[in-house]
Amino acid sequence: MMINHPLLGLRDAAEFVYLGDASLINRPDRDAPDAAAAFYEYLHLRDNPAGTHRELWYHEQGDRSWLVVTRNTLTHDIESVELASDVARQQGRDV
Amino acid sequence: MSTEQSQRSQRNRVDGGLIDRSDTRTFEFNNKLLTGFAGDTLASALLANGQRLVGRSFKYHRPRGIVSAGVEEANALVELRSGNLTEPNTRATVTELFDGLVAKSQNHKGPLAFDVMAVNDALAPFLSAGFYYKTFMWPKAFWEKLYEPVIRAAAGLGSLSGEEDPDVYDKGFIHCDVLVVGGGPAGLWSALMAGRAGARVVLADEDFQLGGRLNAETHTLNDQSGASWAQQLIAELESLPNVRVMPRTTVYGAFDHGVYGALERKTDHLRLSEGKPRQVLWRVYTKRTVLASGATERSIAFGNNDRPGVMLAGAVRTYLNRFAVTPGQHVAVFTNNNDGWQTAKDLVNKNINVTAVIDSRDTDAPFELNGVQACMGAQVASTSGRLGLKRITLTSGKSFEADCLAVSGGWSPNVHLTCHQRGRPVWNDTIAAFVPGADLPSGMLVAGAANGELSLSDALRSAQRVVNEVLNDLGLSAPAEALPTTSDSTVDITAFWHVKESKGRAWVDWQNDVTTKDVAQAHLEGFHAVEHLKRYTTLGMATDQGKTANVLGLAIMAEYSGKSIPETGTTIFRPPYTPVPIAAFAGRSRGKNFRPTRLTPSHDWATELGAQFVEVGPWLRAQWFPRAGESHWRESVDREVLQTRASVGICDVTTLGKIDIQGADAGVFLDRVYANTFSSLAVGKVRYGLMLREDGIAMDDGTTARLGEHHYVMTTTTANAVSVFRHMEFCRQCLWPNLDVHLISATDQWAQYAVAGPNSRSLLQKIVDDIDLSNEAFAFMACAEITVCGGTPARLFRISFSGELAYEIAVPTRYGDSMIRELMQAGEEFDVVPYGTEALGVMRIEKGHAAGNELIGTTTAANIGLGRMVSKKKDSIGNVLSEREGLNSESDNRLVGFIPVDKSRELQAGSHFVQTGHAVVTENDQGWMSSVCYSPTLGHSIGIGYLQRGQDRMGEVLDAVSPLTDSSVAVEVVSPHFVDPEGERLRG
Amino acid sequence: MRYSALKILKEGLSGNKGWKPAWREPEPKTEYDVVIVGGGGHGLATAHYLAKEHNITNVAVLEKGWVGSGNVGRNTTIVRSNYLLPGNQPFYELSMKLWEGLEQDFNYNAMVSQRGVLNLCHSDAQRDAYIRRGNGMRMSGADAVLLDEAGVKEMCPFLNFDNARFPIKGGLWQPRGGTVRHDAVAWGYARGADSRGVDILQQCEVTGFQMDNGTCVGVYTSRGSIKAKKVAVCVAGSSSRVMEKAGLRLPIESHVLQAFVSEGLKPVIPGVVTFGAGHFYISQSDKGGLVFGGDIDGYNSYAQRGNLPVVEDVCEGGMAVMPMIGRARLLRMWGGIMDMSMDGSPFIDKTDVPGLYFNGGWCYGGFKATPASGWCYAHLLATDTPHEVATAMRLDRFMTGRMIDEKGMGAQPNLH
Amino acid sequence: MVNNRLSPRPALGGYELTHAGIQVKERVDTEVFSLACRESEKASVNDGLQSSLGVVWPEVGSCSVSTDSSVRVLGLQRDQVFVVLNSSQVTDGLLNALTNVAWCTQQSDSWATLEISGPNQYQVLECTCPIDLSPSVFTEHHVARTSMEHLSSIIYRNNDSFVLMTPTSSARGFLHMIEESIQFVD
Repeated sequence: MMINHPLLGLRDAAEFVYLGDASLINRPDRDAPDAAAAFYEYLHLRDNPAGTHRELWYHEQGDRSWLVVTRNTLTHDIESVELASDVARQQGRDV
Repeated sequence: MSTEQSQRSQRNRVDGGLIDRSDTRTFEFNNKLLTGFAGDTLASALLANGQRLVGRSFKYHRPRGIVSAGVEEANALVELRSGNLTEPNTRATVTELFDGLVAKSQNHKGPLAFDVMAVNDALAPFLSAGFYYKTFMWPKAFWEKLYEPVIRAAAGLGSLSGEEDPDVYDKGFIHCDVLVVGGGPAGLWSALMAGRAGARVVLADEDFQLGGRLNAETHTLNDQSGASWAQQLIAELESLPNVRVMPRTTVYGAFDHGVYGALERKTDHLRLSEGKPRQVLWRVYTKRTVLASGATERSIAFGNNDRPGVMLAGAVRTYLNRFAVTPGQHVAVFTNNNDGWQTAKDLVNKNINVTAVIDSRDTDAPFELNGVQACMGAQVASTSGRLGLKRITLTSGKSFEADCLAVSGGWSPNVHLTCHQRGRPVWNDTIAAFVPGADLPSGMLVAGAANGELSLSDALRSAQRVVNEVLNDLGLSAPAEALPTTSDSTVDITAFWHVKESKGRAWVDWQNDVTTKDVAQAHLEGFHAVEHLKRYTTLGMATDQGKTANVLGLAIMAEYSGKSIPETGTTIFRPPYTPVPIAAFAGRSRGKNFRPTRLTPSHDWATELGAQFVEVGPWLRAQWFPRAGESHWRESVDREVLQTRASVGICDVTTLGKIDIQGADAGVFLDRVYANTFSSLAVGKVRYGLMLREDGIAMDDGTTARLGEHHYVMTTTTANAVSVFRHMEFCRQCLWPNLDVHLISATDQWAQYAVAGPNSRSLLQKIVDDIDLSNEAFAFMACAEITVCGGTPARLFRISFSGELAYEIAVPTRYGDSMIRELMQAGEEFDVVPYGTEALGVMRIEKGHAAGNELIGTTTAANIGLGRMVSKKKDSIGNVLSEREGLNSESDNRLVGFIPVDKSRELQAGSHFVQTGHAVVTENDQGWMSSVCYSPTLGHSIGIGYLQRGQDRMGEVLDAVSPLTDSSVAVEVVSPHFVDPEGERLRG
Repeated sequence: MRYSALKILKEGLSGNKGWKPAWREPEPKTEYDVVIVGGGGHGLATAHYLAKEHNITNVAVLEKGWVGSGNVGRNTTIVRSNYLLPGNQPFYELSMKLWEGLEQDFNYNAMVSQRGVLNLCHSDAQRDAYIRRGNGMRMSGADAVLLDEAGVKEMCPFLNFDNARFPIKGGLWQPRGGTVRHDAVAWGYARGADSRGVDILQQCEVTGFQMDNGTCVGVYTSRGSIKAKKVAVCVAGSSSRVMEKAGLRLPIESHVLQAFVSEGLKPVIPGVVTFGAGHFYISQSDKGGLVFGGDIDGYNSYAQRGNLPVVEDVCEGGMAVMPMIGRARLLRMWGGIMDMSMDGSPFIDKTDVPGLYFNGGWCYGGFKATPASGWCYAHLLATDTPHEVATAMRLDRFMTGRMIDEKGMGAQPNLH
Repeated sequence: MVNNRLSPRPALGGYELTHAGIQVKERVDTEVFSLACRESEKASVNDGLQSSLGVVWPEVGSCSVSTDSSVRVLGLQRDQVFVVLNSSQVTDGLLNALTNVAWCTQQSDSWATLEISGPNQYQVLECTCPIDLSPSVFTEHHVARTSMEHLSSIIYRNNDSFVLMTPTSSARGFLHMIEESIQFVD
């Protein structure tokens, strides 16, 4: 597979390490009343679609950036690649 | 042997061809010395010498000969070369002849012509499809003792030598705009046009001679012969700097996003590789791919169609026209299309006797051939000849003499690569074959026969169309060049698969011995799905992966089930297109080079001392330092421990991961990744940190020092250095992207040595420049950036893993070698001892520190007695889920110490604990011993391990049982801190 | 039709024309006591044991493709019971015992070949861990033998002892482990179930669950709707997709695992050998092919195919530990979709939806579990209580914190 | 206090080789510092770099080279770069300047540096380096961090040669890999 790194262009996926569902960015609030359930779901009940999947890849043998890759799990076609830090900021992870 | 002699012995050699008669090559087949020429394959040379019988089939050990002239060969598999260079199952049809080649036939007991295993053939009625599933079940014990060993012994074709492959292999990476797969007419044309347009082109062909069917046919292009036209194009391609022409290179697989696998055979055509890579496995990154992989001819199933001498008609032309060999002197043709006629014509033109053309089509002959009998609407019912074809008999009863029968069942486009990403081919009735479907791998276009455009002019037209589209995609303009005018012919096929009135078995898959009857039986037993057919009969599962057999088999299945071929479907094409040696996929990553080796800065010094080294993850570390007179490793280790505890020892601890953390929010960040607090740590101090995974389980531990207000240095365990760094980058970029914190690995930057023991301070005081190391000035858990040895920058940490007064001193790596030598010299007066990982391990067990054997990814903070360290005052990774009920049970395991009740007994790591006298069964399992050692300090074996409610069971006696090692030792539960439990030494 | 040597003789003499279909191809009934979704090894085994052990025969097995078209037909055929944790080991040992009596059980020769499974170790710590594991195996009634380097050398002299990056220090050997002809397992269970009246419905895809007041009362399929007292899902690889139709989210990711086979070779490898310092395991089939594999590709996928980095990684491991296979050629690579669970262990459990049961999460270890999985799932379906060896395989274990994490990798499916 | 000063030793002992149209040489005179800053601070960091070293903060994958070519900044991460310069240029003043500009870390000892040149250099590198190094694609202004035969590496061009940086602890293995590649050249 090739990942079209937003800063570096096409790079072999062998340079990357996979983590999984990009919703792992959305770490719950520890102080919320339902924190126990929220953390359980956050960590364990991840998206696993047969189709478009947003997922985290880490460019370990490259620029060390975490990326959000939108990829089809049936065809492996990649629709878009974003820097995870940008996505995280957009999603309001500001502290 | 003179050229003349070798000519004479090659009785089937004819005129012409692309061989070099001035370059005679001598080779050995089954210990018989034969000759051929440069440009031959092993198969063409064998045929030239009249050797028709070349092997035995898999199941019935039927005599078999050469059927094809390419990679689709099902029968002519040999063991090539000898000794540790033996290559089993090598297709003679694609083995380039070299001087000194040695080959043997396979899969027979006794001589090839008198294989005793051929008895299987007589038993064939009882060995039909799936027979083994229905028997060998009684009596039960016989399966393992008798039946299975017999089946296994008969399995397989060729043999491995059992020795290490002595050749070297390499890998490589190629980037291009256009990858052209196949160097036949369509491939050559596409590559040339793309090359002229300025694209970066790679043209790969599996053959050593590019040109594909142009070399095998008698077509002309612009009044040139096909072969010379091809030569002309190749010459131009080779002259273009932006084109890479790669003969002997098989593109074996199409992977995601324009990644292709290609195998280049560098030295397979030579007698020896002489230290150069035998093969190179290329990973090709391309924007567009032109698949011009051609087509493969199929056979027709009829009685005894497997006899040596029965061949594919196109292959007969290849041997005749390219290799100047006629496979027989009296050739008959059996065809369902015009292509078979072309074979007859080419043979006649070479003055070979063609006894008959049998055409299953009930039409007029496409053309007349002088002296050749045409049998239209006729079918071959059977053949005869014990080890080679002598006669054929038609269903009409008519019979003909023939030592070769050229069979043409039509051509199947080589769609394999179009299907490697689960694309499905579609059926084309006109050519009675599957052609590429619409769901091609992205970036791939198909040209020529591979696309079902079987005639030469169609192939070139499609190449032109495809390459124009490719160039347009790439933003390049296509050169204006008219296609050559070609002589041409159409295939004009009427589908015909098998002769129903066959006499004798009609073979579908030659190599796996699948007959039309097996297909019928599979249908009878309900194995209708095409995958069921394949799996039940083993159709298409041999080394050729059914290249000639699959379509035949499923067409016959379709007939039985009354369905159309497209309704019946196909099995899945999987990479590789042709088999690839396992060693080629490994490349250089084998032996000591399997994975990188990391060496510590003191490695050379330790080597000089004769240290024993041990693999610790990627690192090599000194395990112990034997001294003269020590005959057992324990002697060395005991000495290292005792001397360290008595005076001072030095150990290279560079391998611990070191992460430099800077930023205005560094402290906040650490508070979030560690379970305990670091923002409150004073500058110049070190703290032990416990890191949890988000699921609340211990991930890693180590010490982190605060060197400045915004500057920390974290140490991780050796094993987890990489994964902890990755995790922290995740936290930094994905969870808290706005924190001002920056990470960089400093593991390789610093050579770090532990200096431990009561004299460590005195020793270090000699090394450091102007710094007071007294307890008051530099207390336990202090750290500082200092200089040593007159100005070399260094970092000093007062931390202890051994439980002794101890320090770790770090200098830039370039000084590491010098540093260890200086430390040893400075320590001479204290009788300093270097110690290795074994002594390190003994001292940490004596001290009760959890390490790799204890932190195994299921360990909670509570398990190791650090439950209170998980601060509840702040959020941190793992904080919430560490509170789950299952991680906090009263009966949980706790890390405790164990001593044998009988001190002379040795403990065994991996023992389980059961209450004294209780049965050694899962239900009574109360925990396990994680680490043990002989404690030279205490003079007996000690261990630490996990025991249910261990903290409440001090003094209890249990059995530490290890049925695996036949040991059971009564142990007493004790504190894991065997030495200096109050920690007076390390604070002293 | 009962199979025997005599039957083969008789058919052979009469041209093999009297064979009957291995199983019926019935039309779906409108209602069953139990509908099993998924005609793979586990589903068919469940049906077989429901009928044979619990006398529940009004059962249908619904298969979207052809029987055995899932992972039972695309694995590397290894069977073993060498697990570490008490939540797993007794279950796999039950499976091992069922393998040992399988042929007689369903009158089909699945070629259970107990030539042993050898796990190599390359460090003292790894040996300690193997001793812990081996002791746990012995305590559960399984067999396990610890070998030192010499013992390994005697068994497999062809391994790399001279020039290894990670030298072989010994191994944990389970003599009763081995391989089984995978397709035959599916076919044998299908015959066993079919002969007891179970309807096997191929080309029958479940498109939804029939719900009545929060209770599952049947399924909608491509061959019409079917009522059922109990619906038992058993579709490892597609678990998330199918259970989503019932509105359930699972602690599972779907990953591709590749496997490889070489050209047929005369016997060279005695049993199953696994490399302990890389991702590589190998055995040799009855037909002579070297069957080998390694790690999963590591990214979510439903594509049943993988990519080159893992192919190379596996072969590198192979050449590192067993350099004699270098000149053997890799013939075919393929991929199957694994239900990778969050702790690497499976589920056999009721769901929160009454009437709906779940079996899945087998990661890449589902084949060896086939008999016990069917046995325990049948037990659960028949009695509504978990079988005693499967009590830990609960769906809620991540909520309660009672994971069964053999590898200690935590909630990271691609590392299990 | 002992009087012996510590003597530095290059990771590869100052290796040099000429064979089969290839020259390989260990660079022993360079120093490497990492600089890191947040996105919002880049402008001021840029100013600092301009004034102290005559270079700018490069984009990821690019280099910034001072006009006299003595200083090169490698854009390795969006928020982190390596400053590569000659040992003789390193003074307290320069270190202060770097430390004042951004979060700075000494990295010189983390890396062994090899310079490889000669007409067959592409043949040597294409066997192990997955990056497209053709002159039209990978220019003097590019830098890439990747993995070669499982070994981490940083690669950039210096005139007609390539500079390869690899972690010190595995540098001998890296060198062995290069030597093997040279041996394999036809």
